[in-house]
Amino acid sequence: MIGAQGPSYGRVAGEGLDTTHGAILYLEEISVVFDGFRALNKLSLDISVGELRCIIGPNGAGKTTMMDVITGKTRPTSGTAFFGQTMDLSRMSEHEIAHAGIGRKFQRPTVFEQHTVFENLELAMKMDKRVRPTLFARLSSEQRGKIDEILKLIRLNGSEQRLAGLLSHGQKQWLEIGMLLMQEPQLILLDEPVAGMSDAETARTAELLNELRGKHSIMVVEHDMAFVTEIAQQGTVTVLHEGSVLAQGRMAEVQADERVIEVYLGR
Amino acid sequence: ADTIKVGILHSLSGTMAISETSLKDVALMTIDEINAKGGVMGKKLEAVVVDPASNWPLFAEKARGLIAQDKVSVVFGCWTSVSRKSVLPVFKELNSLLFYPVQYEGEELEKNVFYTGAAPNQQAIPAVEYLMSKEGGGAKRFVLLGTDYVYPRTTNKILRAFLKSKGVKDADIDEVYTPFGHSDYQTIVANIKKFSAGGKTAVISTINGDSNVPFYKELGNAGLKATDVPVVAFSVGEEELRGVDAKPLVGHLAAWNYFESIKNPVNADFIKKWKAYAAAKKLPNAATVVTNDPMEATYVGIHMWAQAVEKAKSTDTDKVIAAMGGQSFKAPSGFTLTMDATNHHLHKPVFIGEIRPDGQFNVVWKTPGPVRANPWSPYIPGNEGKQKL
Amino acid sequence: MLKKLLLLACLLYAGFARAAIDPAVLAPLAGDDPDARVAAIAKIGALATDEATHLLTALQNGDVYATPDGKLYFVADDKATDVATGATGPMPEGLDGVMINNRLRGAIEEAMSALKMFSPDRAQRLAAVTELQKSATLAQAPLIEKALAQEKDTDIRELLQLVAATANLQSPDAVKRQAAVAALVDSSNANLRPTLQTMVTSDADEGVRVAAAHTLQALDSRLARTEFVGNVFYGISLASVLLLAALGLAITFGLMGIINMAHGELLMIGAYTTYLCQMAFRRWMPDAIEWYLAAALPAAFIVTALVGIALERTVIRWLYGRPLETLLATWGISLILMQAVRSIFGAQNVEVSNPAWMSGGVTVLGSLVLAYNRIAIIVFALLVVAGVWLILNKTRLGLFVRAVMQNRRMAGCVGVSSAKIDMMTFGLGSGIAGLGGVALSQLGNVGPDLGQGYIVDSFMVVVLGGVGQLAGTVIAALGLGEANKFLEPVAGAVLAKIAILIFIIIFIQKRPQGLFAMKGRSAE
Amino acid sequence: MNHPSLFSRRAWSGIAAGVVVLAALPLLNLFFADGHALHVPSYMVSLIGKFMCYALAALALDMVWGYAGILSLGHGVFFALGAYAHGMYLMRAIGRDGVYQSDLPDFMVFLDWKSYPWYWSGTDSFWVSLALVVLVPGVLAFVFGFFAFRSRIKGVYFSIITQAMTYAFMLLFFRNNTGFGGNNGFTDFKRILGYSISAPGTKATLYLVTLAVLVGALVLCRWIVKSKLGRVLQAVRDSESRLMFIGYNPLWFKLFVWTLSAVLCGIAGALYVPQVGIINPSEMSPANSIEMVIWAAVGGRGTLLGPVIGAFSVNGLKSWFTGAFPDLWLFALGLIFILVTRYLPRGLAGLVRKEQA
Amino acid sequence: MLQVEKINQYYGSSHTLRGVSLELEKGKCMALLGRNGVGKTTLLKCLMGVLPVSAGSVKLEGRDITKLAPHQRARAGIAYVPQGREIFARLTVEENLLMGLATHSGKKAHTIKGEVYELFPVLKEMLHRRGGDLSGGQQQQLAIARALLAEPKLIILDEPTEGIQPSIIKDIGNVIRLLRQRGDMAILLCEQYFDFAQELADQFVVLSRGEVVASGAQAAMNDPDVKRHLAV
Ligand SMILES: Nc1ncnc2c1ncn2[C@@H]1O[C@H](COP(=O)(O)OP(=O)(O)OP(=O)(O)O)[C@@H](O)[C@H]1O
Ligand SMILES: Nc1ncnc2c1ncn2[C@@H]1O[C@H](COP(=O)(O)OP(=O)(O)OP(=O)(O)O)[C@@H](O)[C@H]1O
Ligand SMILES: NC(N)=O
Ligand SMILES: [Mg+2]
Ligand SMILES: [Mg+2]
Repeated sequence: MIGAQGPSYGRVAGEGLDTTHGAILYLEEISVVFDGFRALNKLSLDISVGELRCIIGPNGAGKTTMMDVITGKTRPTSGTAFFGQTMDLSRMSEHEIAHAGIGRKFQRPTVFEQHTVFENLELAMKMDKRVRPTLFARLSSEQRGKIDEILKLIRLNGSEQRLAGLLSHGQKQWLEIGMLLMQEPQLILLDEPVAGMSDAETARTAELLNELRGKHSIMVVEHDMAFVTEIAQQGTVTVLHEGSVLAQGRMAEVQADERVIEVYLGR
Repeated sequence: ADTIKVGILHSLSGTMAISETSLKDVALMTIDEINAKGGVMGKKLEAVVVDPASNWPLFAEKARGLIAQDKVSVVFGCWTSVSRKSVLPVFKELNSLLFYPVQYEGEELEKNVFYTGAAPNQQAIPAVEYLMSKEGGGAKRFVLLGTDYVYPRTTNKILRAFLKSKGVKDADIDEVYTPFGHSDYQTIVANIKKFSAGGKTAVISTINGDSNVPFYKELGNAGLKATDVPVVAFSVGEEELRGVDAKPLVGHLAAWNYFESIKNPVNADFIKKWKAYAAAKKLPNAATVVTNDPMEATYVGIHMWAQAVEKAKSTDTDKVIAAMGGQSFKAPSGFTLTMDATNHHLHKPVFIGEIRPDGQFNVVWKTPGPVRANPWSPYIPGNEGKQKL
Repeated sequence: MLKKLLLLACLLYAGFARAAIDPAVLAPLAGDDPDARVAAIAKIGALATDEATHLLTALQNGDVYATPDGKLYFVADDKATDVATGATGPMPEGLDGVMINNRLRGAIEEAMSALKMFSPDRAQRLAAVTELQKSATLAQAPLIEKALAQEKDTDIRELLQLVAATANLQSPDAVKRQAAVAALVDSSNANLRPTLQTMVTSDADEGVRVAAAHTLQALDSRLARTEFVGNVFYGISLASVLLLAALGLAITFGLMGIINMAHGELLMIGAYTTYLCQMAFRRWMPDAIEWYLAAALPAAFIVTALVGIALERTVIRWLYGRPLETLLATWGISLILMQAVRSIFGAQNVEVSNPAWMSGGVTVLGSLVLAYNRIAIIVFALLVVAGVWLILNKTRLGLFVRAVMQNRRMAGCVGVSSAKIDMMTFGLGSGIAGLGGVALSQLGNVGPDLGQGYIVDSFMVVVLGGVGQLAGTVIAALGLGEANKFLEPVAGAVLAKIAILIFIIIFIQKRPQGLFAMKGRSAE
Repeated sequence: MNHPSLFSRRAWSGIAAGVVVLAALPLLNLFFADGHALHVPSYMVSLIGKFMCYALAALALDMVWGYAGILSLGHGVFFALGAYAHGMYLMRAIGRDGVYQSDLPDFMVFLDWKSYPWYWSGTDSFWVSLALVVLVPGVLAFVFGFFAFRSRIKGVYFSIITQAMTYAFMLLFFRNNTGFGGNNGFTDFKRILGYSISAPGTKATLYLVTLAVLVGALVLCRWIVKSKLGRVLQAVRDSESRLMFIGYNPLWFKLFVWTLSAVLCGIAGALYVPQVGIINPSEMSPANSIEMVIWAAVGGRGTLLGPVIGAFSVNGLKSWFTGAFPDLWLFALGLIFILVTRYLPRGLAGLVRKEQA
Repeated sequence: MLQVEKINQYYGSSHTLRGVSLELEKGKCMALLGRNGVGKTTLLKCLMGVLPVSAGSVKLEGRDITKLAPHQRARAGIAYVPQGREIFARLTVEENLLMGLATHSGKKAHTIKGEVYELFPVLKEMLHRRGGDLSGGQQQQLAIARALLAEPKLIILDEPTEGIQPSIIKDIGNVIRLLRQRGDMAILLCEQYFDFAQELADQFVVLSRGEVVASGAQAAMNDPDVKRHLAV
């Protein structure tokens, strides 16, 4: 699996990332405390290279907070977070983390509202993102082709000159997924990707994820059980509760777990 | 043309409007007065008023506009030294005339400028001499308190040299500056109080107009009376006191070349005209208008210029300059003032007044006659022999 | 009618009864010789009669006039009373005020305080003794002893003893000097320092030198403490001014997000309203002039609130959601308001005087004067802060205000009329600025530029505290006030100001969201 | 892609027309005598020369404010520092023609200084002073910006510290002892590179240089905002944190435009001094910096040409009003500001751009 | 209760709603369905008055409210749960709930009914936390609770289940059912979660490109014709 090249986008583990032990992300004993409230409580978790991991759990379990820790938005109160064997996420800034290969879709769609759909994708595109290269950047035809490809995938072709701020909620969700793909990250974090999508759209998203499976490492947070079942397949599903792992296992096992039913699924 | 244009370059807005607005009005009044008597060389004067808005580069622009566009023969204007410095190159380049009516720090002499305000030796030095005299309280220690800009800094430099020449030691001089618009004088007044414990102390204030009210209010708060620590100010006159409850200030001093309270027929006439003018033009607060030193200097300046033009029979700059030398005018101060041909400054009498509860001044000391200006202060090294143009 | 005549007769008689000062003593007063005039004052003071007191008071108040031939008259209500004879008649020709200057005024004060030491009125005696403390000389020692012998009041006695000791510092008798120095060990009169210092170094007597050194040390440490307390007080007082200037802005800018460049002009309007109230009182209720501020406060609040509401309705309401544009529009408003005031009231400052109860101060720790107007403003600032806090946090209006400012559209969807709330909030902020203006009018200039002097400081206070954080605004004002007042004695006002600005820049580096930064997700 | 050219054809023709007209003014002034129908008064030429400097400053400000969303309330300090840097040369070029006939400037003689302080060294060279014009504002901006942006100071917090900075500099320069002429600043210049500063030819040259710099700056800025970097800057303005999550470090992007803007502003100041004839600390007063913001806002922020138009119109109106209605002009100007915000939310430039929306 | 007649809406020049009409009775629940970007949210905003309509009318209990501002509509009895939650981020949870009572007065305006805590126990735990600090799902719960507190005649829900955990979705379903049964409220439910909508609705409307393309009673929701409009 390591080093496998996808046909169009994607790379599993790129340059500079040491994944010799098979895992791409390690969280160890992470705690996050807000004014005395423990949003994460000694959370330990790791994601293998190429894995698609589903995370579920009640509202307020700490799923988004966990993603905040991984992407550098929130500093853990204690514990360690490593990307590969060597990159200590708690010492890196947001853009360094992003540059190292972690991409994220936020729970609430966040796009550059004053930029067109095209520009949003262009900004996200993988390239040297320092000042000078940006100043002299010119789109190659290959890159342009890439953007067109993604535009089709997220079904916003035809809308590429619209301002992103004018898109509907669901369209923004898609645009954000498109931006994520443009970044070609090694690890993709998706926070409720199908919230606000119709059932048909949800199905398409599931399809897309299944296609990406194995080309990237992916972590998905969702409350839509049908969707989770669809993409989890035989993989691991982790249930968070009150800031730590409550249960972990195949989807069917987890769904049958009494505690999970109690706190999350309901009867 | 059948009129002679004169420019009036005083800030009507911005921070300096507080002081300069009334100079514009006095200038207009004086021009009306001259016109009523038939004008100059049979022509009426036409005032061109512009507002440089307390903005120094705008002063230069407006000066250029007045001279080059409006073709005025002379400009009456400026208050702060920096505004004067800003317009100087313009007057030199276009060879035109400026009459500057405000007391200033000296260290300047320009062919194109006539200075109708006081040089340091016509205001600051006599005031300090008075404070040191027995009658003035026999001050031994001095607080030189000013706003942080060139006029106070320069004046204080001259005063320090002067005090030293009189045997006052550095330890007995405290020099303190505040930023423009400073409004909290608690610490400074406390320090003055502390300093004054060391012997008879006087404060020499070159505080810029706006900060004076908070300063005097704080003095009153701290219970420092004029009999304890007299303050002599060079920028506080009748116009400034109009905005203050003067009762707590009674006995503090100011040195000028003119006070409204001076009693003589010329002054009575001047005051009467001004009050009438204010009422006729419905100036704001017309009922309480007062006259002050720079207003008198403006009045004198315009009249002298008119006389000089009559004498030169021309408004040509060089001819008027030549005619200005030795011009004299019976001024509201009660003296006949003469324009010095060699240094373009007026010979002026010096008065020291104590503040009265009604905001006017009691003259407590005056020079026997007009004093010649020393724009190049002898207390500044290197100025020897620089008294002429 | 008859009654009136009788009264007049009595008054006349009283006038006659006063006629007891030798014209020869009086004569120099009308003359030109300063030394002779000072001597005359001393002589009159030495008479120690009611007539002498009356004359000295009248001199001090400028009520004494002289004719060219050297006769003195009291003048009141177009009647002149001859000082020497007490005869009252019409005003003689050529009457002119007897000129007094500081030197003469000083002499009069000295003479009066000696007289007042024996006054039956405790307050007068206290004032006289306090005055004497500044400069008691050996010559006055007998007088002081006499007063001490008569004095019953313990407070005044204590003071008198200090005064006596001060006078005795100059005594030729070393024992007396040493006793005096020792007695002064509890004094906090800074004026003693030079004398003590000379004594420490050059007194002939060893014992006096030692005692003087001891007293000087005690005095210095007391003065240092006083200075410290003074700085703290000055800092609080400056803080209260900054706070009053900034509070309105904390609402219009902090809460509503309007970069209100016209805030300073609202302060100014508040101050001008105060001025108008004062004028109205002078004109129609001169007896109640002391209390004009009581009317000025509500009036200023209402006037500025109405101005604010008018601005909100006509200009600002079009700019919600475009905060940066508010800068441009309010700048325009500020130009217009300033010029309007200039056109109506003139470019010059107008006079606003402190009511008598706000002038002067209370002396603590011996020499520190806490001015009444400063104290009043500190208390007032506290009251205004408390009021604003209550409105914003404890009322439904406050809740709606905060809700509208955070999410105008959603507030509408739950049934709050944001237009109304916007109007009221801006009105409230403006009204508070008006109250600030009332306070500022008591400390400094009231002129068209008043606001310009405070606008920069106000923004600094609000931003430093953290936009939208009332508590932050208060702490920031306090911090800036104290920092300023502790730096100023060391660095001078100019460098202190520069240092404060640099401090602000550095502080914001540490706390990029101000003192009371919003934490957590809601901050984004 | 969709930005084929720097300016639209219409904009290009507008700019070209503007440049031709502006360039013609000093020539008409020089070649037609006073009284001739085509004569342009020198008053007008010097006025426009001054406005062009203001326009350059407004353009610089718009780069940071309009594009990167960084509102500076302290750009006056860069303008003034550029002006002072150039002014030092002009002061030294006075030589012994000052009132004290010393090699030192008058204010130094007056303060009893015997030689130039170290920070004046090299300023007798025109080229050193040019370097300083770029370096002094540039380095100050770089250092200030580096710390501020690294601490992630944004929005009004940033605006306020820029205001504090310019205010502090103003107070510092007011002091005589700082060595820059105190409140009076530098004035009464005599010559530049040996040419008399009041000679018509020198004035025309300065004017044309200013015009060239302004046009050059306009093209440079346009090129920058049209590049991908320009789009990153706008993303900084709209959602800085989002930008970090796709791998850009906003610090360097902000620092780049911030420093560039300061340098442009400094150059504007340097061109301003010899034309206006005075530089003093009041240029650093907070109100002056706010006025620059006003120019940009009136013209239309985020449009490049807008600030240029804004600087010309606001200052033009001010010049006209202060002469024509000295008592009432503030009402008129204030009203214009209000009306522009109310009815032209995108400034004067919005008038032109309306149909594009 | 609610009558919408031929409303049209434009964003600039793009015609987003084209003659949409619908009618909803008291005590009934209507599901509003449609793909992403067809104009559902736009329609709901028009009903709430957040967006103006260019033509057509909206009536509530026979009263024409087309020209009313949102706050007036709220006072007329409409409550709204917007897409994207729109919590007052810097108000506490409690204050957010009090905002739901903004249309009430007197004592009623200060009492938060205990029922909402039963439905959303987490809100009670977090009463003093700032709204903006809550997790996404918690905020959604808060938004629903806020609308319920207003005791409206018509409640408009824009994707209320978005981001909420399954067990609570069930609870929300129960509440809607309860409200429907009580019969004094009309419910307009825009929902992507088809099964959920189907379970609760009495009738439905499907939008496509701003037009009503299908509508009917609940039973008809499974028609392939309807499903076709929802498929990609
Ligand atoms: N800044 C903060 N201050 C206080 N509490 C916070 C803060 N940020 C998050 N929390 C709390 O931390 C907990 C975890 O929040 P988080 O957003 O990670 O939950 P989540 O698992 O993503 O939930 P959801 O499924 O609803 O999105 C929540 O209870 C939330 O209220
Ligand atoms: N402010 C706006 N300006 C212009 N067009 C807009 C604006 N808001 C939304 N649109 C467009 O209007 C259409 C309808 O948007 P709307 O938000 O109503 O869709 P929706 O049906 O609610 O979609 P979703 O299920 O994704 O929430 C979309 O194509 C959207 O891009
Ligand atoms: N010349 C003055 N007072 O600045
Ligand atoms: Mg979440
Ligand atoms: Mg929607």
